[in-house]
Amino acid sequence: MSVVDHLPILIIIIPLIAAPLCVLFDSAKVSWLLALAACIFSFIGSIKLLNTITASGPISYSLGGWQPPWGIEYRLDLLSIILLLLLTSIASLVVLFARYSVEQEISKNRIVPFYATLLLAIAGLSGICISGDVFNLFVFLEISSIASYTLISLGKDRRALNAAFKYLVMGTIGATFILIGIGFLYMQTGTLNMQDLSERLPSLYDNRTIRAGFAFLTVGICLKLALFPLHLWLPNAYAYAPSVVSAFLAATATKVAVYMLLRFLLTVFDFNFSLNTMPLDVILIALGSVAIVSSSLVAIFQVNLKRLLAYSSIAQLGYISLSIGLASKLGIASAIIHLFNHALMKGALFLALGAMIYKVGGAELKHCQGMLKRMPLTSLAIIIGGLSLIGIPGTAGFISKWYMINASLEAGLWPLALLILFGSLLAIIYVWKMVEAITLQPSTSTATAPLTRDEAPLTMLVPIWALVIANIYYGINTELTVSLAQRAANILVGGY
Amino acid sequence: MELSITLMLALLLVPLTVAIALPFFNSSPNLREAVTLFGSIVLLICAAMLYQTIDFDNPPQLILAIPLPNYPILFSPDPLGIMFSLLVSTLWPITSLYAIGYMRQHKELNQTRFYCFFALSIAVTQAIALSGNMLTLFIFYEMLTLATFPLVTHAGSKQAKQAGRLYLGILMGTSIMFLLLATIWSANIAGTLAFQADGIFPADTDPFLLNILLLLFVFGTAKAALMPFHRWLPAAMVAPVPVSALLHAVAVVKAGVFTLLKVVIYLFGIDNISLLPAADFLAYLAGFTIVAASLIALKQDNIKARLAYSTIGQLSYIILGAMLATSSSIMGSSMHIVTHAFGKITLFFCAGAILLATHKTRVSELNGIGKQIPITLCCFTLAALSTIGLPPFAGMWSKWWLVQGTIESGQLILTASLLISSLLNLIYLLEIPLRAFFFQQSTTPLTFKEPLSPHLLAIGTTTLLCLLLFLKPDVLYHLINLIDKGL
Amino acid sequence: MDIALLAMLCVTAIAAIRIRDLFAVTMLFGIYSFLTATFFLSLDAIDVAFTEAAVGAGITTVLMLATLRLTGRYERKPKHNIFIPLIVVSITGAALVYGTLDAPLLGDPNAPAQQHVSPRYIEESPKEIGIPNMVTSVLASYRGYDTLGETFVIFCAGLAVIIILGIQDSGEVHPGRSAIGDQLVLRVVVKVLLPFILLFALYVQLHGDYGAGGGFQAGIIFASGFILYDLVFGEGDARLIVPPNFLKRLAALGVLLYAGVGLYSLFNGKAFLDYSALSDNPTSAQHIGIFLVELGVGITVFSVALTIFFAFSGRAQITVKTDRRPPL
Amino acid sequence: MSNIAGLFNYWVVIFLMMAGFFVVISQGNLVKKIIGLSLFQASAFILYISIGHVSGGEVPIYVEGSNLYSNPLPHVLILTAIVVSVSTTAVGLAIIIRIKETYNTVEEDEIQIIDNRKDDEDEPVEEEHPAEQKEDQS
Repeated sequence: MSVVDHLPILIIIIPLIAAPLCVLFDSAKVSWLLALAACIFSFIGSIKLLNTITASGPISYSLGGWQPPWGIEYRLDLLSIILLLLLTSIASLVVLFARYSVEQEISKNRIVPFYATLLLAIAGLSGICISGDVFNLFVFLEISSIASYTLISLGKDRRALNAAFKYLVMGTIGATFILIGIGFLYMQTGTLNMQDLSERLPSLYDNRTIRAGFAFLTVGICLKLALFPLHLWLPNAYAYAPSVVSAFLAATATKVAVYMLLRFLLTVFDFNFSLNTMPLDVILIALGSVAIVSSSLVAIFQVNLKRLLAYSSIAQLGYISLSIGLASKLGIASAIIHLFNHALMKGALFLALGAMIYKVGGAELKHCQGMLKRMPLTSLAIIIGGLSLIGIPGTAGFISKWYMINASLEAGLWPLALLILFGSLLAIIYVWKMVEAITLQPSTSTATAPLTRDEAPLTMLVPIWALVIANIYYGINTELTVSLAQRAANILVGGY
Repeated sequence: MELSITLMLALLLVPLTVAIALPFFNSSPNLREAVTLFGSIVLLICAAMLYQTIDFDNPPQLILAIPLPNYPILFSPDPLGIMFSLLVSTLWPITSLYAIGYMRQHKELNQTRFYCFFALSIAVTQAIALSGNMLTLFIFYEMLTLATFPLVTHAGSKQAKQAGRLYLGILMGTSIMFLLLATIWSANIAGTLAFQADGIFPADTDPFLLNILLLLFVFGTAKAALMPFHRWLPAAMVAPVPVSALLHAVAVVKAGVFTLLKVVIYLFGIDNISLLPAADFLAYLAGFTIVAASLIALKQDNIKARLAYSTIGQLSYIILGAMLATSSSIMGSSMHIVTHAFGKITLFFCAGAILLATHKTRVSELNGIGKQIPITLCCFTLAALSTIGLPPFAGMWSKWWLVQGTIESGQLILTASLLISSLLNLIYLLEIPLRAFFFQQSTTPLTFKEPLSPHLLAIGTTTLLCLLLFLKPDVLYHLINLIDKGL
Repeated sequence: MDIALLAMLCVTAIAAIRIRDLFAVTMLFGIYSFLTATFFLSLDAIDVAFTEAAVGAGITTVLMLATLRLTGRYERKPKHNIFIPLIVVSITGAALVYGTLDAPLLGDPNAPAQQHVSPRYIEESPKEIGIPNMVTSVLASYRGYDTLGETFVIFCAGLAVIIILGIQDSGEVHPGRSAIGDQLVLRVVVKVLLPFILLFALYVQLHGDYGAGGGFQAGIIFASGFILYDLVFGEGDARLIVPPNFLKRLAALGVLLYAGVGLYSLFNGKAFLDYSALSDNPTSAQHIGIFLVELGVGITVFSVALTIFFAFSGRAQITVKTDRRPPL
Repeated sequence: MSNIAGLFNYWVVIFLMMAGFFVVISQGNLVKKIIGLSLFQASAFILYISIGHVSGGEVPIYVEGSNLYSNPLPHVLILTAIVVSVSTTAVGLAIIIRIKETYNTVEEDEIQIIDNRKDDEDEPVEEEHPAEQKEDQS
């Protein structure tokens, strides 16, 4: 076997191993380089894997050389690789960005463990996306969760601690629910391997244990996914965590939760059972709709921009779950598309805010005074990201909106189409609140910042603009996103 | 590459390049404005050449990108589009000329930003004019809103900010809420968005749905300022005069009605439209808007506000024509896009000139200023006549066809509304020169203060064009007939 | 027997809900863990019982007590009403009961879980792996990758505590001043006990293949030995023996050892963590592999457990300040 | 009847789980929340082990001659799960300690009140580390 055959495990294990190495070397600079190298390696690895998968179908890698279902299997299909690409690319950019931001926001003797923990979070999330074994998935879920709690608690504002604790309690409840769900499945099938499960479950769909297991898995995952009304942990967690952490988690963590949902609903169980036999589709649509409207409304009244974006994230997750609830190929596809695009937008926006915090010292409306003159590039990034969030044509957001509306029309549910558009209207309001604050000339009375041009360092601008450009690129050329998403959806709905 | 395609590309790129180039000339205003002028003239030449070279039987197709499978960003002009593009390209150099004079005398701030976004707006308008399918049209429709936003809020004052909110709120709100929905829905039904002479919807489409779609399209196109979505236009008048003149009398609003015409002719097909009750409803709504707007205009004391409401009325002429969807009414509408443009831009130029010379913005203050700025006011009078639709001015042709259209379709009430509004136009427009020339003014001494300046030149040109289009409307008719042939 | 145990469990749980004295509640939790462990024993889950006892009754309780020292012993009477929680809980409970309605009866040898995957472990592992303790085989070989993940969880917890609490370095310690006062008897007892504890730990570490035990349990016991020493012979003495910074690196080394085994087999052309790369004889290869990974687990668990203890106890001396440091 | 006997065990376990769950979501004191969480998880473990139990089966350690063992797999899973839960608990408790230091309370509602106070806007967490100063100096 050549190294290439081992890529599935390598892209997980390299970041994982990099973490203890950071601790061994115990130097901030080295840790940063290690983290960066590991993430970039995984990114390149996932690109290679993407090519293999698109060429020759799903990849299976049995760990320890034990054949599944006795051993643990790693299994990559299109959905996994989409997520992995997203994760690794964003991780690389975020780590690149982290250098100065971390030096400023995190006390000196914590930087090394910080990078180690960040690496563990990245590896954990990637591990979830690649694992073909439900219990292994649980283990990696816990790695990423514990890492995330820690990273969030590092925020300067003391509310970060409370937020982290809330998240810890909610997250652990969710994890335990998932554990119970897995237990029920195991009870009736005796296996933990996803494929094996998907073969054995259909004969058991009337079994009450299986149905209960299904319920617990769904609820548990929805807790992690921050689906309304289980979202209460999210806003403060994203608002008060260190900039880097907010950017990374906002762009990836909830997306991975969505991945888990799709994986369990459509692979472990199957499309008909999850979204037709079970009433889940209705529930998802209902909760999604509420999430869209309520969270967008709340977002409008935020003064802390990170909090504003956090609420908008909940709304976006509403869009995603709504599209899944449409229970159609197109719906699933649009969910995946939006999952991808939303990660790009939120990544760009949170990183831009991070740069703003680095220079101006805060991300509240009052800090925006004269941003445009002070940090033109960052401001422009925020504006474009915002437009993408609204769904202005020419940005990635527009593509998501197009497909979601198409899906709801195709399902004959035009009120949902209206609702989605109404959501965008609310988005206009809260995005424009940001944009106005940034572009507004500082009135002499409240001019806090000197209007000398004072742009963020290059290691910050590069990741920000990489994501901004991605936003525009995927708004114009959707070869990758749309076609991949549609193929992935076909596979999922068709079965593994 | 085929010449006409190259020219299309040029139409898009020339203003874009100007927009990108301008910031580098921030330091030297003269150079900056030279660039603008040069660019605008190049654009005019390209537009003219395109008109000369284009072959409408198989129009050139330029695909920029394919964001959505089988919905490309496609440019492929039709006679209507060429007409619109020509119109804008003709007026840009003139407006630039005017702007140079105006902005300098008025000592506006951030002039580079102003010219930059101005050029950008022109580029986007060109894109709208040349767009070959509804998706492209929608994309650039939105872009136009964004590109003009900084111009509306140019002053940066509190009032400007609120105007900006209204502007963005109504235009973007309606377009996302209705226009986008309508677009996606049509795509969903028809499977295509490409403009076709006989419409895209399959014959078996549920007529009820078509009615809904038509309503969505029309209300989604708030740029056409059909009531009740007209409030943004008067609000946008806080912008500097050149903006109000070219953008809010021509580019933006005409982009709105242009979109509607495109939708009516090439998405629905006029035969289908005439069957839809929604169309009649909208026609009457337009008729109502025409009269209502004229009445409101009558009560406006601020010159620009009065002109704005007059614009709202005039736009509804075009909507009316489109909704009646008879061949002559369509001809009238298409023509009115051009004729009204020349009239209205002149009027705005004059309003600006009055402001510059006398620092007066209210009609009631104008008593007796005729002796101070006679040339401006003469031009104003002529342009007003054209707008009202009297010979010997271009405005007459379009109104003629429109009235004929209403009569053909037997909607005499609408005919009446047209005539009434013309009467009202007469009153509220001519009040201004009347006051200026014949009312006596008490206080300040009456000195002639009208030195020859670029903006005066611009005013003269547009006024002449009004006259010219009456005497030699060949180009216009050529294109109009082509459209008519397409129906 | 079972019934009695279950009854006691229920009583403890209810008591834990009602009592407001957190110290008592913690103790109850310890008892609860012990009972659970006993129950596990009665269900033939000897390794789990061992671990639950060591962790639940041991580490967790100690940590909770250390926390209570800082946060205060009594809980305020909660104001907010308990109806919504009650509803949520009853719904969840109902769902669970519903789930069990079709469940195979307890101990049914024909239950699906007993039929599908596990038979392979039971029948083959003694031959394939060559060690009698099937739990160890599955833990360290068949599902060795899960255990690697588990080790990283521990490592992550260590990092987390270092990040959140920071950790007192060996410099600032108070030899002789003990947490529970100077008590000769205790000192003597501990002095005598300590070597045995550590020996027992080693035994558990190595004996994992044959009986209950393994790296995890061993690590905990080893650590608890030090903890005991630290408690009795005064805060910081243990820190002098194993300085925290060294512990940090030790933990890292433990994880690396485990992952290293995986990489070794990977670079020898086998799948990740495929022990057959370690030796030509398959069973001895498994032996080596399991020994190494268990060692890795042991080291990590030991050092992390100790780190956490140090961090908590180190924190214990810090009086709560109210003034705040200016923003960095 | 045998049915009830066979399932009774599960139901007790469920009761225990819910007891823990109830503590988590009903109690205001953070420490107690964590205790509840541990209870909840510990009870969930019993469920798993019950799944693996085989009546008359041996402890899953191979001895000559016997061929009926309890299922080792759930044991392995729970070993992992226990470790995960203790790690979570440790992190939770650590955070509680910091909360106590910065808010000077561990009662949820009091913390909420402090959080909502406007004047506390972006106030840094008090960073209290003997170790820190040492390392900063060296």
